[in-house]
Amino acid sequence: MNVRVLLFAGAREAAGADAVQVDVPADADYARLAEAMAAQQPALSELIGRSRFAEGTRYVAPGDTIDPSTEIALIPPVSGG
Amino acid sequence: MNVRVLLFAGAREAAGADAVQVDVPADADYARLAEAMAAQQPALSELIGRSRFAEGTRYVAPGDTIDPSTEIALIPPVSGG
Amino acid sequence: MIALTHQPIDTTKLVADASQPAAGAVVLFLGITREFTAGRQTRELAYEAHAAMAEAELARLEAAARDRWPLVACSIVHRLGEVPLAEASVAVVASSPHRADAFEAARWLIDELKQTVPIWKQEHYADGETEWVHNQPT
Amino acid sequence: MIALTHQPIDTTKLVADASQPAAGAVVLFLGITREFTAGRQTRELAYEAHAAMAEAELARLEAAARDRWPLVACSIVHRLGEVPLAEASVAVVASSPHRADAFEAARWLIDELKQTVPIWKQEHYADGETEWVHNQPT
Repeated sequence: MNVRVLLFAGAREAAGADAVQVDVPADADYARLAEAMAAQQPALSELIGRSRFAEGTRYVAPGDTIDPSTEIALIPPVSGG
Repeated sequence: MNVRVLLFAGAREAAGADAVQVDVPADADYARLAEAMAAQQPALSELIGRSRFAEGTRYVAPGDTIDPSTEIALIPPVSGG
Repeated sequence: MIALTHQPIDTTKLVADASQPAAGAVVLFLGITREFTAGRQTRELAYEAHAAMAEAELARLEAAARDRWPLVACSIVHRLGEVPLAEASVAVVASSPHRADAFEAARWLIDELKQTVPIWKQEHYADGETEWVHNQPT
Repeated sequence: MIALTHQPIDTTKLVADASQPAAGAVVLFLGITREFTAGRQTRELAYEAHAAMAEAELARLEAAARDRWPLVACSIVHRLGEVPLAEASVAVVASSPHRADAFEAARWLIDELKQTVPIWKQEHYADGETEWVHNQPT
């Protein structure tokens, strides 16, 4: 399946885009998505290794199955405050 | 010697005065002053037992000798803030 | 109350709203743009958010703080976009009947915000360089 | 900066003065007049000080806090006279490069102030009674 992932901050800057489309097997988990994104976007790979994913407005765990009906985002280490 | 002691808050209210004059022996300490004040002002005696004294802008200890050249104050338990 | 804003944060209003007769203590924390970090000069900071998720995370933090402490008021406001030197990027206000709770809640809220809320800071250095900050939060 | 005042405390100015480019964190504490204490209704509070000594004690607290924490700004203002419900009787502001110091200094200053500074509170209860508060400080 094809998954759209929103990018923010340094990830957006490194990819030169607000979002990327990534192909992953059906029923893949977020760990698999991270691998596929890193392979497709080498400039992002270091930051992906330190990032989490979110579905909608909640963090997900690496072992969670991707729900492609939700808005998926890559959340690099945060620095608000 | 005769010592003038400034009164504040509940002590001022109980004595009905901003200050009292107290007779104490020359070279008396503040513990002796507390005793003399309590004897002279029975309405103040309970509060004196829970109070400290100050000379000028500093607290003194009960065993400190009274310096009658300074401004002496009775400092009941404070409640600022 | 939680909010993201592109305008300067109105801290006077936040403090006034938190100063209610049921409270005895109000604590305000402001994170402001500091000029020097590790010897390097900052001209200003810029903040970006995953806005929908950041608002949801902030609302969860407010709810968690209200569960944990007896708060009269609890507000978290984060500014987005450029924040000049000495201006506030974030304001946290907590009020409570007694001061220990307001202090603890305000400290906990800013510590948690820095760990979990999807907002990012970009350094705009005085020498013209820019840099997104993605250190592990401390 | 320390001050005693019979006017409402200008907390907006205190926060603005503490928000300097050398700081990254500002903490404001306000003690405000709470309506209910142990179930009894307060109409307002009135404060009295041994003014010269209170100013000296506040100045010693500011100096001690500046010795102990790397503070950019440190202000303590106490209001005297009548303080209506929800208005501030005391304001403490500390700013520092990093937030832990500003939080710790503000908390320490208000805790010490309540132990040592010769200022007294008189309850003006809603039922018309008045009472000077001389409990052992907590």
